[in-house]
Amino acid sequence: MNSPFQAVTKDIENAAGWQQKYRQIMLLGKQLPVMPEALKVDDALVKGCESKVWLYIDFDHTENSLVLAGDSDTRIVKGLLALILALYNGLTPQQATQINAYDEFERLGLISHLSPSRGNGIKAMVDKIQAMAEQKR
Amino acid sequence: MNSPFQAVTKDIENAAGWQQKYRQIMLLGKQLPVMPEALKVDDALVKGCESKVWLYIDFDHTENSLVLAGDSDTRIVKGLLALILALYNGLTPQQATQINAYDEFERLGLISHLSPSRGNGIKAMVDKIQAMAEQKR
Amino acid sequence: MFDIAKIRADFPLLKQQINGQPLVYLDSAATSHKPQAVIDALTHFYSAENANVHRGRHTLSDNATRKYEQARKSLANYFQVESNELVWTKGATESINLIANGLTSKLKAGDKVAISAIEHHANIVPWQQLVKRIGAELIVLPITSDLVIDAQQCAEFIEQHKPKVVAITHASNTLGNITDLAPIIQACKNINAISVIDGAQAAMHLRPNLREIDCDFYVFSAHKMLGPTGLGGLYGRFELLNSLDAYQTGGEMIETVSLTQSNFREAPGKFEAGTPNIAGVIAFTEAIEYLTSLNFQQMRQHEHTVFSYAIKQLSAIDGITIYSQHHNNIGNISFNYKNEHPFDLATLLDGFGVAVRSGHHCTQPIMSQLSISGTVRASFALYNTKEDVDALITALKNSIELLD
Amino acid sequence: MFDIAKIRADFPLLKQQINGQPLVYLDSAATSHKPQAVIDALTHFYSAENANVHRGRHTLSDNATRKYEQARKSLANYFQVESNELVWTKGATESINLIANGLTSKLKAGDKVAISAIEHHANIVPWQQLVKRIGAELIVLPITSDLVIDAQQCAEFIEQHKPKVVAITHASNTLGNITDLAPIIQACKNINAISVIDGAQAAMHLRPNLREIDCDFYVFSAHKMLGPTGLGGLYGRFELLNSLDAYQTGGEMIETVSLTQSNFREAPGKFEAGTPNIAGVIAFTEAIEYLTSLNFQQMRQHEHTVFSYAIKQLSAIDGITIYSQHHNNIGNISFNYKNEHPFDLATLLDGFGVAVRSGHHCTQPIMSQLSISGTVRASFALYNTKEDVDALITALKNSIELLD
Ligand SMILES: Cc1ncc(COP(=O)(O)O)c(C=O)c1O
Ligand SMILES: Cc1ncc(COP(=O)(O)O)c(C=O)c1O
Repeated sequence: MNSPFQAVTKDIENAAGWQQKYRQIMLLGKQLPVMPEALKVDDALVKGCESKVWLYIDFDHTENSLVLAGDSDTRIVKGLLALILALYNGLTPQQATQINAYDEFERLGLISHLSPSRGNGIKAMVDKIQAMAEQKR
Repeated sequence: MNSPFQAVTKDIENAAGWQQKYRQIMLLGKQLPVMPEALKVDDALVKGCESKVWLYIDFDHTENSLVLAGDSDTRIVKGLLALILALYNGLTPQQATQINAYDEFERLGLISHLSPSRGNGIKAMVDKIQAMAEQKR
Repeated sequence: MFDIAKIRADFPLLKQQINGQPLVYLDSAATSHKPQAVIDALTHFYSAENANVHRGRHTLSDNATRKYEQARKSLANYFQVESNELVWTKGATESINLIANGLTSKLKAGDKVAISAIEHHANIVPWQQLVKRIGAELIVLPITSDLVIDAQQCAEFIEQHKPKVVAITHASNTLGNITDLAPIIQACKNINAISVIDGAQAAMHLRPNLREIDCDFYVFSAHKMLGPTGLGGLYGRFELLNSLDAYQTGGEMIETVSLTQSNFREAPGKFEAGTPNIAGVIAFTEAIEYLTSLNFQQMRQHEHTVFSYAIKQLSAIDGITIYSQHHNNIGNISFNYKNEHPFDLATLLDGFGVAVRSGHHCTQPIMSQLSISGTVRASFALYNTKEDVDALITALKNSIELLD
Repeated sequence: MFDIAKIRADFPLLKQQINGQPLVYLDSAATSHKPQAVIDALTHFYSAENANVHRGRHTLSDNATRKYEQARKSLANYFQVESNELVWTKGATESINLIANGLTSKLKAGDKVAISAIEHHANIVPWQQLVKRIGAELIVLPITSDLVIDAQQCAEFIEQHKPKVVAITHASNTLGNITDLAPIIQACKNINAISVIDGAQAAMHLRPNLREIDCDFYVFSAHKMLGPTGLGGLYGRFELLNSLDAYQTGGEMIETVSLTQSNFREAPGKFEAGTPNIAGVIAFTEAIEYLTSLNFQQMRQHEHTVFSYAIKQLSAIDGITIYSQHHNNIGNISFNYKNEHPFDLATLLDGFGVAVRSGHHCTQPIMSQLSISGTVRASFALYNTKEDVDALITALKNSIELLD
């Protein structure tokens, strides 16, 4: 497992009860680097969500790595988004395809947020990143 | 209770088992006077039935009595029709309105044939006769 | 007396645990729960009575048909109308589509259709489609600044603009406000406009006497009236109803079919093509019987008590904005906390076992009007209690603490 | 092995008594019975899982949505198609209406739509309405003298007349004949015609692989596939499906709504306005799982054995005319006895506990072709047995005796 993700999830894993877990997730969201407004284009908007969620996804050819940025108008989704970014940002496509976000969310007790029903866009984001990684591999 | 009806229903009441009951009903149908083809007009056709059922209904002003004739292409409905005719034919409107066909069919164990669901037109016929009797009273 | 403990015991779902805590269900505007009698009727139907209707020449089919038609009578009784004025559909949405489609040949280019700005999407989009199809115009009835349909103003607006059709809600799903229908329907009558009332939210709470309301059409969903999903219907004044263009076609709704031509039956059969939701209809009778077994005044009094208490308790929390009108409300409260996203609040409330809804509630025009993206909505039904309100308030305070 | 005793035990309705005698249910073409698992799923949903879908921000709603979407996957698996190619409707009739309506803007005056003469009214009247609306023409595919859709002849007819749409049944409800679809669908492809297959009868008996059949649309009813009433659906090749005009409009099917304009979602959402039959969909998954848990070859073999036995026994009775083809049949046998009215026969059979259907079976054109007013139809499903056939034959002989 890559270490930026381990670093950010430590507090979630150690959280006592679901309230603390959500508190940690929202904290993560707060720490997410500001997404440049210029990147918040329609194309980056994840459709069909109750909350607004943007995911910018690019590929750095020199570094052979995924470049991700994102934002959301809700705290919880923004925190989950931060988790996703920590999981994938800066990885090579090869590394990214080896990551199973479902397993990680399962482990953190957050799997329900990845269900198709949530409509919070988290699942759509993971799918989008995985598709990009597959394509660039 | 008027006697033509009692006469025809005696055998039904005494029937041993439902087979005999149906046999009696079909027998009654066979004995029904032939309905003149001229009376089998569209207006006399009872709608929405699986079987074809005609009911001709008129009022004899001199005798102050209901004049009924009918036919059906099925034996069982024709027999039930014969029962209805025996119940109402030749009655004055006053007498007719005092008759409760439902009670009679109930007594004979044939009430299910008078349910709206049957779609055999028996209920529609009773309603039509009662309406005429009400109107002429 | 309105025996709330007994009533709650009739609804098995209220005994659920969510996230290890007792469920506090405040989402009845989305769908209501079902009394045991409704569930039992479904089980009994499929276990002992299952058959298709109107077709069979056998006992099961006869019995199913009789029960199916009996259900129509029960509902006619509930709404105080005639059985043949009630059409079964799959829900309020289909009912409105059926009406809007059925009015096609009664309208012409340039005619106006009026709706209000607080309608559910189901009472907006079908009318948009209708006016687009025939080149008619959609006009919007005035509402007050606190988002209430102003009956007097509406009546004047209607007499002035002379729409051919007026489609408004009896109560708003987002805000709960009850529309004062009388002046509006009178105005419709004055100018011969057809009135269509969206009763999806009101039908359970207000037990509307449709003869008295005297509208032309009234639509409802069974699942919001203690009944099963996949069922709804509409009332239509018989002659008008019968004169609507047919909607769906196929078996059951025809009198004769040849390869070149077909004749349709009279209403309501004309509008019920295909095998209906037989089990749903029969089980829904139990819901109607359940509702009518309750004393209406007592039920409304109970609902009102719980609602008022909720409004009072919510108002006492600093930073809460309530969008719903405080009086004349079926029991739906839309609110926000400061600038927090309703999604976050609802997610945290769920953690505490409190089920509310967040979002635009299929009323995007209201959200635009308020310049917000959504609200948290707590909606109450006859089985809710003051304790539910207390649980909501506690959970809300704890959630706010987590957010602050 | 196909353990018929175990299977029968799964269907509680088969234990009913009719008129004091064990029920012999031979009316599965009208509606099938439901295995206990389907009934239990309904009870469980309403008792422990009830919530609206796609809307909630709470656990119940999330779980209901997940199960609801899972059901689509199960069915996609059954038909070997993609989930987003399946639309839920209230039944096969609505499905055909949705397609016929959705094709409106793809057709123009003078275009031809082809159906066969053995179609159910549900696959006739919506097309009559469509061609009437746009000034197109309805043409009728040739059938053989024994009322079978002749695939080769049909293919030629299609290539010659070049209809834009071909709508035919996969199996006749009245006669049970299975259509040889391959040549017909190939002909449609050759001339770019849209193929619509009415699978209401075939979907349960034939477990159709729609990828292999390669039609454009396929419709079905859940209640004829061991599922609940008030539910059905359609398969549509995604791009074509997505390009259909929207049918019903309202909540759920939109992306954005303003008072002046609305944008619709992609298929299947675009065609699912309003609250769906949530409990129905979730319970239907159990029906699909039940069907797929059975070995298909064994099930068909069993059905074939019972059907062939019934044909043989019926043929042995003097005066019986069988209208159905004896081979390649899903299990529906239409017959008459001499000139006796089917109503009388069916009524007497019911007296003996045997449930059959009499009448025109929503296929009046077939009746005209045969110059009869109706037939008695005994239709079989996987839970029927040779003993059911024996009971039918005994009851039939006794009924004939009563009539003669
Ligand atoms: C061949 C066929 N098509 C269509 C239908 C219509 O199905 P439903 O009544 O479930 O809509 C039926 C049902 O009788 C049928 O047998
Ligand atoms: C006011 C109003 N109208 C119409 C509808 C549509 O009802 P359904 O989704 O049951 O078709 C709803 C349900 O959300 C509603 O609240």
